[in-house]
Amino acid sequence: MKDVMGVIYVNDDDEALQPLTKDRCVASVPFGGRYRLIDFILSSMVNTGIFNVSVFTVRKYRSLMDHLETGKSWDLNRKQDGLFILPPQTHYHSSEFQGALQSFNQHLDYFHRCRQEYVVISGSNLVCNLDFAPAVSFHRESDADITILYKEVEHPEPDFAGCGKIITGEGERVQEIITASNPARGEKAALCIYVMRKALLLDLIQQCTEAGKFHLLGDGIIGNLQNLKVCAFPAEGFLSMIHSIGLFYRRNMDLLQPSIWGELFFQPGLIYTKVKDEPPTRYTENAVVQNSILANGCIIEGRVENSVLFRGVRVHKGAHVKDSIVLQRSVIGENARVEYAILDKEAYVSAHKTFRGEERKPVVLEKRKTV
Amino acid sequence: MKDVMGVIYVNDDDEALQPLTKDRCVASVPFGGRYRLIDFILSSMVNTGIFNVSVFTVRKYRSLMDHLETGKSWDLNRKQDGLFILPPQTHYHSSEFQGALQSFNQHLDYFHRCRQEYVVISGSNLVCNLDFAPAVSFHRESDADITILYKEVEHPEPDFAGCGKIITGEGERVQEIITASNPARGEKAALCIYVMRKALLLDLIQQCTEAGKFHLLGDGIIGNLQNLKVCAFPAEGFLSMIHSIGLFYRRNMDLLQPSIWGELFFQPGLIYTKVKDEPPTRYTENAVVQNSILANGCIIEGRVENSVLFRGVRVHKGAHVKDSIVLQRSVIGENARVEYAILDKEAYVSAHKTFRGEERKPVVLEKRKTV
Amino acid sequence: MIRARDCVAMLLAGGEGRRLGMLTRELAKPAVPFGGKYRVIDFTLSNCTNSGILTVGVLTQYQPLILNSHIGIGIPWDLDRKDGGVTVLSPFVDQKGGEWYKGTADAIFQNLYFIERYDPRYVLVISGDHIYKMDYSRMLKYHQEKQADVTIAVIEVPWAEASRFGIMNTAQDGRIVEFEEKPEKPRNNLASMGIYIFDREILQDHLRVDQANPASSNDFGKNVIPQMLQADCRMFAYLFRGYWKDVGTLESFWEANMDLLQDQPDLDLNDLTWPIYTVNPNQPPHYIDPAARVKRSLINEGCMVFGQVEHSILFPGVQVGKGSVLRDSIIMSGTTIGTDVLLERAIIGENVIIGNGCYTSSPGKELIVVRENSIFPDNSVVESTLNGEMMGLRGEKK
Amino acid sequence: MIRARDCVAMLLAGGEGRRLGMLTRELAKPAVPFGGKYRVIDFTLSNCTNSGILTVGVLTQYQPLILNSHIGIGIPWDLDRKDGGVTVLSPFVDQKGGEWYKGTADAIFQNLYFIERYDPRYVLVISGDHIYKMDYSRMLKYHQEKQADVTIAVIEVPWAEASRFGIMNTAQDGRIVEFEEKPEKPRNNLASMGIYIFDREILQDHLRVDQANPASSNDFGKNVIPQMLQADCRMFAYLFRGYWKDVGTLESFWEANMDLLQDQPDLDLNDLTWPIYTVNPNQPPHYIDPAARVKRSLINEGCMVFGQVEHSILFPGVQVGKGSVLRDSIIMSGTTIGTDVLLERAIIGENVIIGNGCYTSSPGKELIVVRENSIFPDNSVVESTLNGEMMGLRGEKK
Repeated sequence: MKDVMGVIYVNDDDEALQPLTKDRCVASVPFGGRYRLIDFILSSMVNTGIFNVSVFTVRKYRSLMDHLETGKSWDLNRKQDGLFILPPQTHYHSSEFQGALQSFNQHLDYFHRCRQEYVVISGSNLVCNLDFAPAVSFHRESDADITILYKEVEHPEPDFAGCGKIITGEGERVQEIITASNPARGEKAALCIYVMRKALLLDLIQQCTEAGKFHLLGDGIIGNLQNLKVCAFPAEGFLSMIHSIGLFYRRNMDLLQPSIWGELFFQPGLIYTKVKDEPPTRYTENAVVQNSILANGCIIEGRVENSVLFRGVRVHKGAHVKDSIVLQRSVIGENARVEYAILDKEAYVSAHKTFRGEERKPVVLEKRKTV
Repeated sequence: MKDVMGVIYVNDDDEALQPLTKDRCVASVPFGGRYRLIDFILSSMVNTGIFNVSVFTVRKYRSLMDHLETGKSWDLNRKQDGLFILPPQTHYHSSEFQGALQSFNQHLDYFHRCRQEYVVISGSNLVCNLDFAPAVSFHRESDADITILYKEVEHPEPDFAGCGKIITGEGERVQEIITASNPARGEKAALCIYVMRKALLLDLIQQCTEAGKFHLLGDGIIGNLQNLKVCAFPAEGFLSMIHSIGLFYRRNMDLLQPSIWGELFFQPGLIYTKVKDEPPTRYTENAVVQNSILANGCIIEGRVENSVLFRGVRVHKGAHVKDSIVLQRSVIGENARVEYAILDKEAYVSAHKTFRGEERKPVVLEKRKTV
Repeated sequence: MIRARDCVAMLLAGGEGRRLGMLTRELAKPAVPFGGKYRVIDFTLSNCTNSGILTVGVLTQYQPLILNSHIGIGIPWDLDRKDGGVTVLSPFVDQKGGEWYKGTADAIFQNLYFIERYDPRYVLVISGDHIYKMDYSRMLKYHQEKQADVTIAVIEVPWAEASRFGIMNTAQDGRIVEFEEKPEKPRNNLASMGIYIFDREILQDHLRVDQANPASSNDFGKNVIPQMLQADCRMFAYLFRGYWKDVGTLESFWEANMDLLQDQPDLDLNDLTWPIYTVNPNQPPHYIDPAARVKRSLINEGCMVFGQVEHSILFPGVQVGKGSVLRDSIIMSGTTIGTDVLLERAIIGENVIIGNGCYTSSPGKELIVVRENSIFPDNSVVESTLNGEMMGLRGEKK
Repeated sequence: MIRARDCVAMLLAGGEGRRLGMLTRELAKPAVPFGGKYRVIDFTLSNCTNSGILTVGVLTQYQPLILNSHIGIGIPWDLDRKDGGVTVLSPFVDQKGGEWYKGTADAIFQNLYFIERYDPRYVLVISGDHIYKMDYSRMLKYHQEKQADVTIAVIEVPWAEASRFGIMNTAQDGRIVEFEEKPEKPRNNLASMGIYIFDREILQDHLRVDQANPASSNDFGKNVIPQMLQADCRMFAYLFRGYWKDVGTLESFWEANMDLLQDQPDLDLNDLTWPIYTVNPNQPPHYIDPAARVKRSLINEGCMVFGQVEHSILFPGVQVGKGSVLRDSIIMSGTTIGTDVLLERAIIGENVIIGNGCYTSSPGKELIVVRENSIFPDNSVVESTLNGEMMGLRGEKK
């Protein structure tokens, strides 16, 4: 994998995950008790042996930079190669940003400096644990210009709505990509993950930006389906693209199934994240916890059911947290009740208060807000 | 110094140092063969024992972030306290940024979180090597609300033009600060360095921003000269504020005096910067070097006189560099001639070419440009 | 903040800790895992950082590999410093040949060159096998105020236990007038915690005198402190109030772990003003099954609990099968416990596999201690994998 | 890129290096300063990084303190890795007592547990006292292509010198048929560079056989390699072309330094594709006075040169006074040379003070070697501070 570099770009709009994206970009949204969304794709790249990874940012990327630091947590604090965070050179106002190719075009220097021949390009809102080696091997052997990773859809949930449905012909050659569709069960959903030569990427950047087009999939790939050999390759395992609060909620809840917990976090490699100095979670005499996952640093004096607790959450006596996702350092006061809810970081549910949503419509308590 | 924190802010406009500030802020302008301007004030703070330092940025701060990284080079990569780079929360268009208090006001959280009682605030364009301990002691003992550091002007150069001239009364109490003046020899030039309690700074931020005023010196301090006890304290040693290409050139040239070299880089403490893996500078058979300072990684085959060479500069056979400042990895081709010039990073003077300015008007070759 | 060169800490981490039995078979005692996440030495190292003592020499010679790789250059404790920081000091061969450390005082003597490099005014000597939180900067302030030559931290122990400790008899002003090692009839209940602050020059002088004495066993408690008392040094006792535990025996090691499980523990690991640092593992949040029941316990990340865990501590990556019951036990990293297992008062080492239906059977209340990588087939009795004497269950104290 | 577990490097850095005289009085040989900035071991460590061999055990026992603090957790060489990275392996005490390494093979044998931890297919054995740049991944590829059990790197030496080396006699295909240690009449000029790649299992087996042999001195060159040849292992010679120098003697140490001063040096330190990493000092750019004259020299940061420096190497922070002349000399960090000093063929240790008007006077061409912290009063003769035998000026080779 010495000759493969990784590129992570912004493939989704912040708006879909409001209010979780009020102060952070999608890549930086917390997930799974102690991770951020970007951890999954970044760890997948590192576990595959890709040690040159760039993260192209657009807006609200400060928390992402705080999270990634020098890449140490992913072993990417390297003298040669390593992690590169590439912010926009100008600040984009709402309508100015039109696609990943615009970001790439601002950092051509970076691409020229890299010694790798191939590039794996991925969006930043994927929850996955992938080994890219088979896709890269397939790409080389099939003599494809571009390889698109796809997921054969297993359930009717809208994880891949709007990603594009791939129609393939012989030898997995892509014949058509239909973007305005929600791929149905058994169909192939495009994953915003592409393998190509760096040289081709540079060509696409030049060709598209000169024409004032900036969308990687729409302009760069679909626009060249006739000229280039584009192939498809299947990705395996638990996989989602988080583009709504509903999906955010349900994919977190999926982690309460031990088989998914074991698959997502351990297979094929570990998911890395920035570590924190938290003691193990402490259960007191009156704690009752069932069907939940809990990160370190929590103190549980009350009842927790079917929930995901991030680091340092405090559940006081008599409190009851049910079917909820509680982010870092939030506090649930004595005898308070939280149900079908997402509490953002350092939220506070006062004693005896109730904060409740509905199963299909979980309610969100914003960062540092109190009820 | 456990109870003192450091705050570095943008006290000068990028425009004055064009074209060196085309892609970087003033704090990030290279100086003295291997440093950036910010290294001087940052090292001064660390050597004084201040281990919580924040750097407020406004524009073009990417190269500054690359330089500072996690603060490791200054021993500020700490779990508690350490280095904080605080970029603006919104992007400023040219006229929107009106002063440091605007920056501070966007990061009140940071100030509240810090446990330190006192704050040393400084601009970011100073070339100096200061121990702040005497000023802090003076501040505590004199019971001042604010202590301003000043330099007694020694020469008629405009290092402190526009900084403000301080008129003091009894006990170094400041009576007046005249901003629209170039302090003359023997007068007291204000240095953009202030000592005060954090609580008072927070008061000033609130008071001024509520009134729509954002200038730290003009609004925060001069505006309160009557209500507060503002005192002045002298700074010692080689000291300049780099706010023009002319000053940039002449203060670099000053380093060719061994006494200034020894004072600025070693007394009272070492100036730290990001280290690089460069071998020692190699002089070949035909090298002739006189009255110059050279960083590591250079290969000298030609002639260098009265010049400052940054890391990795290459002077080819027959080339002659005279009265010039050559930044990182620039190349002077065979038999080329460079005189009264500033070559920005990776500039290239082709073989047999001449690039020449005048003593009072050095010419600048921009980053990566070729003549 | 104390400047690096005011005070240098010398942390004695050489203890072989035979009394901790197989826990220390491959580890130096200070490297023994503790509290679901830490190693014993993390407490003293974190105390140094939190006290602003940023130059620490760690003296070690017994099985130092885990300790060396645990400490590294000190990053977890914020002790990776340009000036000072943490340095592991092992014995080495020089042109005169190699010499191992003979006693605690000899270990410091052999590393005087390290202390001298920083030219400190004071030397803090601490030991890596105690669990407590202490602000050494306050003790140093006391040392300065008393203009002491030596200050020894003491703690009030129950009178009934005083005869097991080194007891300091003090005058009104705190000056130590007498030191009694395990007195039969203690006249005082102020026990030495093995924490010393010395004026550097006095320490140097007395270490040299001690070295010159061939009869000396070169130990601080046995030799150097009595010698200093005899020489009429100004020695003061600094009274520490708070949680403190020597984890030198299996029983006390177990107790110190269990002390963390109180509803309001005396030693609060969640206190953000005095964090205990260690190397952080990377594991997902732990999972608690619908049928599981956990109370009065510490559970680290990466665990999967399908059974019942009561008054126990699980290190990262432990699996507890359905129908299993754990009580009063400590389970170290990576251990897998099958279904319908019963464990009581057990300390299980790393990466142990305990088959379905296994159980402990301790008629007395002896602790069961199982060494790392052990395997118990289904339905077997979980027994200690080393004999009683090696585990040192006697109440013996240093 | 080779994955961490494919190949583990074991770097032998235990050499006492008596032949380097006082340079190694306080340092292990691989820790000796070199080339104006580096330590000798930096070259092999950088070779590992640049070759993608990211798991390195450094075996050391002689005066390891400087080496330990130099290496730390490997940050300068990018060898601070989650998986693998660099680990310093010193001898230690375990429950059977402590044992020092007896020979090179014994050092590896005692650390087999370290190799096993990574379960590599190959083990690269290198030594920390050679100056060269070599891509070990190419040698590994050769080893794989030849399906060799053992591959030994060899270099062509001048025929006249061949009898000073261990010479490999090979068949057409590179297979080693015979190994002759310092043959009187060499039949070949392919000398062993002391760089070995072993299939791990074959290495383990042969180390165990070697340990069982009480007559063995547990050395690779003397015992293990001949034993493997005898056992008919598939052993191949890998021909290295490029600069390579054993700096085991003072003369060769000096020569290797001087080799860096050619206009087109054989070993290019400025080559960005194969950087040599080391701990970077923090010093300002060096200053060259109007009256100074510098040629064919390497000057590091922090130096101040007022005199004449010719064909010499200055480490950081060296001062050369007005009117002084340095020729063919190596001056280590922090040394101050007064005015009107004449130094020729001198190796001056760290922090030496040479007064005004001092001079070397070497009627023969003997190198002058001055140990660190020496002081020469004005107008004195600068002489070696240790005698000839300690410096080992004989041409002896390992």
